[in-house]
Amino acid sequence: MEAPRFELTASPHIKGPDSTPRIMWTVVATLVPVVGAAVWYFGPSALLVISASTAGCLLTERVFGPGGAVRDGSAAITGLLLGLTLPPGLPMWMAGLGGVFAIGFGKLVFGGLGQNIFNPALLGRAFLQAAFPEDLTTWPDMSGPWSALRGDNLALPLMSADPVATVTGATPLGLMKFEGTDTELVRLVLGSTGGSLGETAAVVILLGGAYLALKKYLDWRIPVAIFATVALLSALIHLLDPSKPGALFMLFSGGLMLGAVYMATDMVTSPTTPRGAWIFGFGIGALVVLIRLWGGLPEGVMYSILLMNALVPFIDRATKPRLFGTGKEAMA
Amino acid sequence: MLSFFGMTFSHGVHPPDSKSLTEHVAIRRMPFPKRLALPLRQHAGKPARLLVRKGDRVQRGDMIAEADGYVSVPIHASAAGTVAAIDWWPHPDGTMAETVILDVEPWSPQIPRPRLVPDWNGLTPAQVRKAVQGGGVVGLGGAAFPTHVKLSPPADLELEWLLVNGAECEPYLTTDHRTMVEFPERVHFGIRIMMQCLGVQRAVVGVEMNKPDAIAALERTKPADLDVTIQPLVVKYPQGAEKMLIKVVTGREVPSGKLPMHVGAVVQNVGSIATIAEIFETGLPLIERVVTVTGSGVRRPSNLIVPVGAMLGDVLDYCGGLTDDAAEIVFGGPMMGSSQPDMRTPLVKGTTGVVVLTDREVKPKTTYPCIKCGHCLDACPVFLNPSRLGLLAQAGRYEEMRDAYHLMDCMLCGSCSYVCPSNIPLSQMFSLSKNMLRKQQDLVAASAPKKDVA
Amino acid sequence: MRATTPREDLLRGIWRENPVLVQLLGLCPALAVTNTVANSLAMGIATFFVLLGSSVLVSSLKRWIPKEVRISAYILIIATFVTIADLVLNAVVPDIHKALGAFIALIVVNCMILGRQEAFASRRPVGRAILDAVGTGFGFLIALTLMGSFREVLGNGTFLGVRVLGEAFEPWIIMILPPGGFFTLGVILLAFGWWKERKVEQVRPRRWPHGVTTGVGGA
Amino acid sequence: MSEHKLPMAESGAPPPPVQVESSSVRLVGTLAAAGAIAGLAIVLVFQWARPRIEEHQARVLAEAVTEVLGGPERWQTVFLESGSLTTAPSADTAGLDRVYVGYDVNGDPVGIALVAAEAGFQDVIRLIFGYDPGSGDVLGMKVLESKETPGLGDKIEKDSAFIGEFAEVGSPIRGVKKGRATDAHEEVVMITGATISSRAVIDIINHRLDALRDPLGRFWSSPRALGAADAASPARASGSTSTRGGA
Repeated sequence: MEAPRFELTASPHIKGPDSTPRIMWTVVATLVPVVGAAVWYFGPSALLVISASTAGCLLTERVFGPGGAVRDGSAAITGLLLGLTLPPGLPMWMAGLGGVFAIGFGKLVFGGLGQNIFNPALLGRAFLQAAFPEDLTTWPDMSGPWSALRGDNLALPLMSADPVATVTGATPLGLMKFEGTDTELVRLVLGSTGGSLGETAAVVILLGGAYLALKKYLDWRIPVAIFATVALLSALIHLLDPSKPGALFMLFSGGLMLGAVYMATDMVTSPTTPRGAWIFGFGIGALVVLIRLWGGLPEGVMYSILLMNALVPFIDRATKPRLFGTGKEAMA
Repeated sequence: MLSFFGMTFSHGVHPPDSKSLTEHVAIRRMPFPKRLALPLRQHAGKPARLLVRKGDRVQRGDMIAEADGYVSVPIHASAAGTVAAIDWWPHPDGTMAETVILDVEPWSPQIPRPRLVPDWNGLTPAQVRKAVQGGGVVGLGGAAFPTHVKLSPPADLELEWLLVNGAECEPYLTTDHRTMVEFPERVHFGIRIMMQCLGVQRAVVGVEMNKPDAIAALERTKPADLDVTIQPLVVKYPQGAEKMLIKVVTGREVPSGKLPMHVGAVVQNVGSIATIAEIFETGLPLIERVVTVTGSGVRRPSNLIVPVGAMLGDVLDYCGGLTDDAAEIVFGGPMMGSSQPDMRTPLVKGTTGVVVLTDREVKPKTTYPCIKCGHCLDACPVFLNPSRLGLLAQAGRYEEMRDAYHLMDCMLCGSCSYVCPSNIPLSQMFSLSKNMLRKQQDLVAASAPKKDVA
Repeated sequence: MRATTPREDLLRGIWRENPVLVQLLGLCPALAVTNTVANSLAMGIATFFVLLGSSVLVSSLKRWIPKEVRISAYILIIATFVTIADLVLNAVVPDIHKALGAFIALIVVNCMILGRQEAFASRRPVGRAILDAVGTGFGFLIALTLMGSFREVLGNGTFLGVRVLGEAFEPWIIMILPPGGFFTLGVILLAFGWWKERKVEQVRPRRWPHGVTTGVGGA
Repeated sequence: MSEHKLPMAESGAPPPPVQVESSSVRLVGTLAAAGAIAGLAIVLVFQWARPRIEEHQARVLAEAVTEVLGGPERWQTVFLESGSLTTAPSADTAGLDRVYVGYDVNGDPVGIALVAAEAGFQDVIRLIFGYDPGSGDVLGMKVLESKETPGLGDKIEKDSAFIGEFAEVGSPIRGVKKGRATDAHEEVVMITGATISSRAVIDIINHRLDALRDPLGRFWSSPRALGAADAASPARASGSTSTRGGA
């Protein structure tokens, strides 16, 4: 017989259209408008910070990751998402360091793509928050010319940001928590408020999320569960105690949109089962409300998601799907 | 999950059906090739026991190997000729198997010996079963399970339904489709025999809605005196899996580890039904079958009546040969079929089709780590967690797969592998894991003290 | 027990069997109190003192300590030294004592110390026990100081309170927080592992279970 | 160090190299003896260490009081007993709340130092502050203990600008954000990014003053006499020894 001319593979011999890089790069594509919105609101600073975090992620993946892993697009997502959680005035070297940490400690030490327990972008953000608490909670003022830097983005590596360069403003959640003042809902929805780069573009994020949900690249149950939980809980609390903010404020302020649509739905770190997704989303929503209203911090999306990430293996185990031919549907 | 337009089950996948290549191509009879290879194992169960020796002359339709036990069927010569050899020969399952090589008599009219055509109406169920077994009939949907076994329900089970599987959910294949379009009366005749044999009052033919001409043909020829329903089904893979079909038609789930009989249903493939009808029409056993030879790697895609045992090379030659970019040859559908590297491999009773894929269509080779996207959970028709199972298989934790994640309920339909964005060979890993467990079990059984076998 | 030379007894604990970096013993203080070099030194010295004292005592009393109560006796001896160290630190360097907090008292349960008593001091002559205690204690001190330096320099920009990275250096606060301890230890262990691994460089391709065919060139 | 005192050598014959079984009396005896010796050793060290430890604590308090009262000539512990402040409490002062009154060279009281503690962002913040009941001004503030976030919340004890805000500020203190300050006397500019910790410090002081305003006022209306009477008492030394333990 001649040398094997034909492929010899196991069934099935055809393959669906989805591939992991395709999913990842689609997510990246839907993030582009969000980045655009960040640049629109915050000016060139946004671009600097997001580029730095993305560069940090890609570089780390390239150097320490498995060969060719950069091409699967997951590091790019991590970089963009990390950048979007950062304040606009952050020095670029910090954003880059966050990226290095996110990929190095958030992903590669677990064994690379698919093995990590926590969302790498949020882990990077948590690291930065703990390492440079002041810079991470310095919100630039939103007034001033568009083209001006919002802070000392260009601080030399390892050097402090020049505090004079930053005119501080406040975030809606900070105002609510520490000053007791509300922010107009219109401004929240449109995003013309202070905050992290990706916190302010609610509409763009929702559109991107809707597209991904349609393509089944994210589990719609998770954001829906989060939004529903946050809305219902805060509406209830608002009824009992009108000094607490209402549902809409809670939904549109802070990082909830970005977190619910892009972070909580990270496939690797969210449950695979439908019931698990509901539980996961509910847990995040409840934690967000608890932390925002009674915790010491103004914002709790990051910690809520990270906490629930840790529970995912248990949720998955507890919500095994009903086997076909068992339970009440089966007739013996 | 009921669809607006038809009935279906939950989960499953939607591969492109690719049937347009052959769905309107009428069935033709392929001329006899020079040689045939008839493996003794063409059915699930025990291989047939050889009856001929090298040099024997046989007529078309003569039994050359007899059923060896209950779950076994005889093999018949599909052409008149001489036994050239009895040798190890490439088998479609990828192994070498004991095979009768038949040199077909040139210029022979290929007329079978005259035989008695049984009058189906006067036969008891047991006699029908005997005739079916004697005709070497197996499930023609691919599994090749001896049909007479399915016709023998234990006495304590009440059967309600005869389900005729015309879903043909595998992409590319159109054998059942063309059979239904061209021989609807034969299908109905087979249904009549089966209903009487099984003693059931209702028969349902499930046909996917991408075969409107088949549905129309069956409706047109439906006998008035029988309760036969032609049920259109949503186009979805694996609609034609027994358990799925039963769920769709009866609303019942076959309990895990049980047989369709336990919910009162018997499922037969349309092709098997037509073959049975043929036995009672002509008396000829199963010596030829309809095969779809298709795929963009074949020059002339066709639906053929092929003598059982025809070799791949001959069949492809008859269809105009391969294109230059042909890359993979699959026996059966692309979802569950098996790749064939060898042109000598014979088409056997269970071979539903020959699909030739081109370079462009061959699945990608790069695998990525599992990203736990859950697409496989959404695809699995029996609600397993393939993602988790895959990780366990990689770790070699077979017992855990079986005990905690129901590996044994996996029917290897390939839906999980099809959707996996990371190209992880899930279905293959499960098949191997099942084999590992089976081997372990055999080892345990072998080491256990032998019981007295009477 | 394999016979060892005095030189081995002394050097073993410092590098090859470093209690923290190799045996992963005494991690609790190594993670908790190494946020500054001063704290690390104080902790290291206190532990050194306790280990040395206990080893000497255990080794010289080994003939009189009944086997049934030997662990209780070791603990008693260790606890005595720990209490003394606690009081002395409180009297001499009250600020550091405050920073170390309960971790001084927790030296008692440092398995490294108890381990040396059970595994070495109780079976060897006093001289050898001293060598072993000095080596192990010094190894512990080195490991702690290494972590402390790393954390203080990055987390505060200073070394022993002296600014080393310039005025404008932005401290990485996380390094002096508890998580920083984990990172530091992780990075050091990683470096250790990598350094060892480098000698036995192996290519271990990712494998499917036996028999699964996939194409080559996969990620 | 104390091995020669262990009695086992005397009580039993030199033990055989292989101990077959020890009597329980011997086991208990061994442990008891060892315990006694250990205890003795600890007591000895404790005797040596105690005065040093106490001296250190007293020095810390003295420094703190001096700092928040702007360097008084001497100061005195005053106890809060049944709702009023007194220099001569009943015998047991252990459980009593106490404040520290500072005097200038002339024996005139300059202010009262109060220790207060409440929850901050991470854990309890304990601080001491000086107060002048006459003007109602806070004179100064020093954090004694806090576990606030390093680099952020811990600026309440390190940021000299913030600490300086508490010198001569009216009470109750009002915290304002940077850039929003008016020139009001009772305003303290909070630390950017550490709003919670800054506010905690202000609240701790305000709450403490709220709780003690009456007794402080009553005490202040007649302190001169006390101060005069106290002038004879030994100055700093007496103050320091009587303040052992703090509040």
